Amino acid sequence: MSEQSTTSGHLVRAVNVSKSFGENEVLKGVDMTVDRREVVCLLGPSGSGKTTFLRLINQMETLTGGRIWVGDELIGFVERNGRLHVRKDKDIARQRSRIGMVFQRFNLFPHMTALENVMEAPVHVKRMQRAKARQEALELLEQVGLSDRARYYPAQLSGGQQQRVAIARALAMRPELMLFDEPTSALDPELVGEVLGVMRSLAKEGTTMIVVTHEVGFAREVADRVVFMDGGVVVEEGSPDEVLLRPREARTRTFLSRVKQEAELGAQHDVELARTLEGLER
Amino acid sequence: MSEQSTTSGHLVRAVNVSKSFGENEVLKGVDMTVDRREVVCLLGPSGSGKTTFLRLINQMETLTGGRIWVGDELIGFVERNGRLHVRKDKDIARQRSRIGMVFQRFNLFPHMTALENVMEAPVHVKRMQRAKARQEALELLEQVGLSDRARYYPAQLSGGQQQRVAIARALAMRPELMLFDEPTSALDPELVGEVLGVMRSLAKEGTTMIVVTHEVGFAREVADRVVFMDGGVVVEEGSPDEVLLRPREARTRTFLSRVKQEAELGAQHDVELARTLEGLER
Amino acid sequence: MTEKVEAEQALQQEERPGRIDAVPVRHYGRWLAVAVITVLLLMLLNMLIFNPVFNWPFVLEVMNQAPVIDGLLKGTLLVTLLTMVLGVVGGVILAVMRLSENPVLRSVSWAYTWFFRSVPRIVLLTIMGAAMGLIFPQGIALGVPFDWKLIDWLGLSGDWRFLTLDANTLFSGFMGAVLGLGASEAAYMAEIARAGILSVDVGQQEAAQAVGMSRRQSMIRIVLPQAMRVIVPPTGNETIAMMKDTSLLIALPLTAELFYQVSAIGSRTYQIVPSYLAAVVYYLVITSILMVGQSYLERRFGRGFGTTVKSDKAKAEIGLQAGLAK
Amino acid sequence: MTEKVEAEQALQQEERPGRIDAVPVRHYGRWLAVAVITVLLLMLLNMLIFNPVFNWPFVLEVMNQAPVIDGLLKGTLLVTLLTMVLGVVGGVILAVMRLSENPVLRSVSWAYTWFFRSVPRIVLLTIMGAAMGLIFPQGIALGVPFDWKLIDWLGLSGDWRFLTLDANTLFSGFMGAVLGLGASEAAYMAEIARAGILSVDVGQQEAAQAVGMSRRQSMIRIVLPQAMRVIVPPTGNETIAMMKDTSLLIALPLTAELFYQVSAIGSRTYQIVPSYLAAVVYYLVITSILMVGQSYLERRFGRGFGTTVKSDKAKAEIGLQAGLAK
Amino acid sequence: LSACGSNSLGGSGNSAAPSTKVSVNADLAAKLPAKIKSAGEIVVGTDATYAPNEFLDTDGKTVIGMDVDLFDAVAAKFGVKVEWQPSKFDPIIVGVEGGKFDMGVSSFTINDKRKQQVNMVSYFSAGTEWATQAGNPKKVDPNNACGLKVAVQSKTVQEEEDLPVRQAKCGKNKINILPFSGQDQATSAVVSGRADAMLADSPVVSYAVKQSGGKLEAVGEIYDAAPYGYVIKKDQTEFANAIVEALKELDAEGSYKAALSKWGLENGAISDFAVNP
Ligand SMILES: Nc1ncnc2c1ncn2[C@@H]1O[C@H](COP(=O)(O)OP(=O)(O)OP(=O)(O)O)[C@@H](O)[C@H]1O
Ligand SMILES: Nc1ncnc2c1ncn2[C@@H]1O[C@H](COP(=O)(O)OP(=O)(O)OP(=O)(O)O)[C@@H](O)[C@H]1O
Ligand SMILES: [Mg+2]
Ligand SMILES: [Mg+2]
Repeated sequence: MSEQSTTSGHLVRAVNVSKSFGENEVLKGVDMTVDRREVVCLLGPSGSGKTTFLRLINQMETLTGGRIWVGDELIGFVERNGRLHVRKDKDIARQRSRIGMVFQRFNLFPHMTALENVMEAPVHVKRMQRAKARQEALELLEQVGLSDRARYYPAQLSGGQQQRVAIARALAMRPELMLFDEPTSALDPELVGEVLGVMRSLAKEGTTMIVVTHEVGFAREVADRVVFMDGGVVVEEGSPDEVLLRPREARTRTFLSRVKQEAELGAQHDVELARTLEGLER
Repeated sequence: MSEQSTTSGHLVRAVNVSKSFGENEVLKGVDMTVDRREVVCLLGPSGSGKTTFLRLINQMETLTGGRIWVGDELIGFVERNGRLHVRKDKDIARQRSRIGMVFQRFNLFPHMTALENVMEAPVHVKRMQRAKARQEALELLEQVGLSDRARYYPAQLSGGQQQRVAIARALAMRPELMLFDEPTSALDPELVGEVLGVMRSLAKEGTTMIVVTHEVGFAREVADRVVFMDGGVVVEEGSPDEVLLRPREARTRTFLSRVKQEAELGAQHDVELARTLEGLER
Repeated sequence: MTEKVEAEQALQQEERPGRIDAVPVRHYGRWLAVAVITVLLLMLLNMLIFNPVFNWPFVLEVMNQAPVIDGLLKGTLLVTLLTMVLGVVGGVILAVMRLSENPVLRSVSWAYTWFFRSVPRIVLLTIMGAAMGLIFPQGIALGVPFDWKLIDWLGLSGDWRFLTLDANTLFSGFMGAVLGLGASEAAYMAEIARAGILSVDVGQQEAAQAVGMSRRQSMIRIVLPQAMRVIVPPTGNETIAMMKDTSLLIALPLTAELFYQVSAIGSRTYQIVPSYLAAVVYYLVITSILMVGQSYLERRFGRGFGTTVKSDKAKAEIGLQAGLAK
Repeated sequence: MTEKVEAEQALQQEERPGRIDAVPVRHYGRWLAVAVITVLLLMLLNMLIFNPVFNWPFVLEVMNQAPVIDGLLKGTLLVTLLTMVLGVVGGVILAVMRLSENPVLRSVSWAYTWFFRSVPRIVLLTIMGAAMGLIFPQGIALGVPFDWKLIDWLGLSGDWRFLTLDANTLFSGFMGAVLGLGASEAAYMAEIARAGILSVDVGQQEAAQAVGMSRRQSMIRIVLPQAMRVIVPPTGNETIAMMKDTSLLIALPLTAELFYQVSAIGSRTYQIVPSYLAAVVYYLVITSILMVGQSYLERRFGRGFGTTVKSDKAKAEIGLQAGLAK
Repeated sequence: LSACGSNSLGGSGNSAAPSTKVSVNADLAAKLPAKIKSAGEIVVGTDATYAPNEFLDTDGKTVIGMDVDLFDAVAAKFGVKVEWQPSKFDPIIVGVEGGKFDMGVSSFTINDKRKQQVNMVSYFSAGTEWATQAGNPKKVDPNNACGLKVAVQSKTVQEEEDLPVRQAKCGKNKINILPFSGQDQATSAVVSGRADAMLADSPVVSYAVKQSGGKLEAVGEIYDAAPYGYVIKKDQTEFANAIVEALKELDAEGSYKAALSKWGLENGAISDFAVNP
């Protein structure tokens, strides 16, 4: 149990992670590892603790039990003389800056342009030169396909564009690890594709990512590993095809067939409408 | 052009109706008749003036040109000595009480329960006895399938339930004519059905209705006549099958194929999701 | 087998880290602040109790004097009540005028509000007390306007006024207090009432008219009850502010008023600190009661608007983390 | 053929009703109201111009007196500026204390706010002017707290104070004015600053910290700029209110102040109506300027929040229909 | 800061140097309380809204008036300057006790209650005088004021002692007393007819009558002539006695009378200066 315990080569190693809010135990001993350049998709019903797990990694919440290492550092605590000490705020900020996080509700800074959003952390956290930060920010905006929107305020951008700026903002700190918490669930269906596209190319470039998502298609195509959580524990994990198509656990199967059913139901209304007009003469 | 000009048997007769907002001419001479017990569906692209036309019938806006009769009365004006005089507020209120209107955003009174919403107008406009009004209101709530929600406030009801209360509220004044302005377009897909169901049974009972809607399926099934508007004029009208499947005008065809295309696109995402999980073992 | 499994489990349990019991970060700066504040509080307490100038028994005696209690009830509480009634009624009328399509009504309402919101209340009350009789030496008359001109033109004599109010009676004492503060309050309430009416969704008005309600009916039964949600909380604040502003009546002057009465005792007994303290204690008590009343009213008027009262706690916690960095 | 079509069209055109040119409903009540108001306005104007008591030349003369202008600049405007600076700084500190997780800081902030919001400013200023020297007869000393007790215990003599401020100097005149009104304003600003900080979405704070900002940084660069949108408009109102409340300094008294100076002229010349009028005119002018400034600030701070300034016109029109029924 | 604006609105008897040069008396100077001695000035609390005794000059800062001229001369005898600090009227006596002011000079009429609180040195005799609108339209008789509306400055002897005695005799038909915070407001109330009459110290009334430009007139005699007194701390009796000496010397030199006549108040001159008479 030394601090230097990820010599194993894992980028993220979570051991017996538990978290309670008052009486409510939300995570009940989660173990998980993520290798460098690996893409892990987290799946699970609402309330299963997926968001909480990501927030623990990024220290938006404090651990109740267990340990999380990112790289070679224990997250949130330092061990001195055999006791854990809470890290100082400065140290926590430094650890966070090594991890990029993208939220469901993009949380762009509304009083800054897209460019300023992306430059903010490099300039004020890394103390990078403005000119250099601007250069890099423009490159990142180019990468997410928004070089022509640099001077727009968030309110002037569509949801999909905002989410892509948020991704660029997280990438600007050159994080070792990217966390995505349902990055497309607040988007209109026609905007989902553009955000998933950006994430797909990030994955191709070898970015280490943990992605909470309900986009089963994306998970099947991009993920190296799929982890299914329920009730605060990891129920099963494995390759996408294993977990999504041949789940071993009953809970996984129930969840996936409900997802499937909902999609089918949603499709039905539109299909019917289209069918009504099927006879429409061209 | 006498006031008594709907001896023709039409319940609604609109002749050369035009409406401008300042410079912007929104309706450019619309003619339309609706017989008693007839259901007319109004279709058309956004901005074509459908809402404005309904609002003119119910005097939420004032006519710029033309005439509208409902029953045997000229709407909004009285003719005296060969000149039109604007009706007094009291008179306008009386005319409105003969017409029921259901809005896109239900506009229930949030400080009253469902029951109070329905009782409000009979008690305070018709001066009906409270006991009798309550009796009738409960019957109407029963009719829209909400007798168990009488004591709920709007905020405690789902969108579909709110819209059904709004229909009951409009019916409570025993109107000769019901106007619906996209009554389902603010609803989640799974709630659309319950509202359309209520409207379907109203139509069966012989209520005269003008319905603005994009629910092509509903129009095809329920409407006696479909009217397609664009750019402030009636482009074409006829039986549902005529207009929806064999449109004569190019504008109608363009509009309908766009509706169809959008539905197909919407269906696609869900279908894909379902297909991803197609191999899911049961 | 079972033994082996158990052993393995035990081993694993040992290896698996359990509950976290970490040494927290010491916030020395924060505790220093607490220490300083505690000492200051102790000093304040020490002063309040042991400084003979405060003379608490005398404070209680002052609070118990008949004219002081009378001043509190009449000059402070009753005046507050009456001015707020006047203010709310006047404010709603002004708001309706302000929203009228008639430009004359609109500008008059604007000018009234502008004037009364621009002039300090103490100046207003001083002028009312001292100058109204000078401005209206013949009193304020109800009758035919410009009658003297008309009578002159017509070659008649006499006047056409059926009721003359003495400006000095009208604008002094209790009447003057209520009129002056009420007129001023109406200007403030007008803005509040206007905001309240405008806050109600247009669709509500339309829905009410669609079922056949008249404009007046829909205003009274649909719009105003909903506007109340927006109007009541600031009206509560206005009431508290007005209660405090009754102390300005010393400029009118209204003698049957709390602050005037304690000042009188102070100047008579030369015990000014405990005398003023008596007023301070009363103001603290009444404001506290009014604040409780207001929070009750706020809750009452949220009826039917769902769970608008979101937990501020999560927000507050973030704010606190942010605020007290280091 | 063509002829026939044209004829038919002509016929149809005649039968088809065209533009509506209807006789509007007469709103007799509304016009009566306008008439009454117009007459009242004429009477007011008549009085303002022809009533000799107003003596406008004298008003202008009073407005042009050096001590009056001096009082306006120093006692009214400068005091307003300084108290608002003190109030905003104090208010933000109090707000941060109030949102702290430390119960001592939280309750001190609450108690401070409660006290200063409960006591009328005129009472506060009167007490400051009259009683502070009595409460702190030895002045206010900076040094080791409870030094006299400690020295006594230790058997020493002398004192451990390195700076003693005379309470009479500290709490009277210009200094007293700024301290008193500033301390009071801080209590009001605290609520405003708190509401502003709480109004910023929690996600903003989290997003800032997620990219590695410290709590202080995210407060200063992310939360406060957004809180400004909520803080600035009421701060503008507070400034206007404070400008008017400088007239209360007559209770301290601060002689270099507008209202005190016009009163002095009134008491010297017995021309009190025009003297007070001079102050009223100044207050009207300054408030109007401040109001314009405020609306500019409000617009300035909407930056980056999209088109939040929705057209109130449609709403106002409905309101007006509703309000002026009949 | 105040370069603009004029100082044209006069009162009466604008500031002129003290009429006679006053010489310092070293014996008296020795009796100054230590605090004054070291400061070289006497801090005097005064309510500068009481023309002609004490009011602000046209510069809006300088306190002028009969009290000012006379006491400046007294201070000159001690070889110190006077720092005139405008205050509200009520807290002056308490302010002297509490050390906020060294002395109070603000037309304080000597009475028993005040004498219990502080030392008072008599220096002028003022009576109470009534005034009403010119021509006395309401037929005001000070001796029968029952039922009248009477304006008075609050916390003055007139409000606290004179009127209550009259009130007691009135029974049901009470005097309607209007206590204003300033004498100017009380005077205006009479000019405007808000009050039927006012009563105040005789110097004030005669100044008001003069300033009102014929709108006011005095009614009845000056009565209850009572001395004004300087307010000095109870434990500074030695200093009080020294002030009596100084007044006597000023009287002998003629500068006492000169100070009064400058304001037309020589009628109020006294010669029996004393501590707590
Ligand atoms: N700050 C908090 N205080 C108390 N309970 C919390 C808090 N945050 C989360 N929870 C609870 O923890 C549980 C897990 O929440 P979490 O947000 O991690 O679920 P999730 O898997 O992300 O669900 P979803 O798919 O709905 O986002 C829920 O029951 C939730 O109510
Ligand atoms: N009060 C108004 N003032 C000015 N223009 C208006 C007003 N109401 C509607 N319009 C304009 O009139 C045109 C027609 O609007 P209307 O709402 O009738 O269209 P619609 O057919 O109902 O469209 P949708 O399907 O989007 O509801 C639009 O261009 C709209 O901008
Ligand atoms: Mg979640
Ligand atoms: Mg529409």
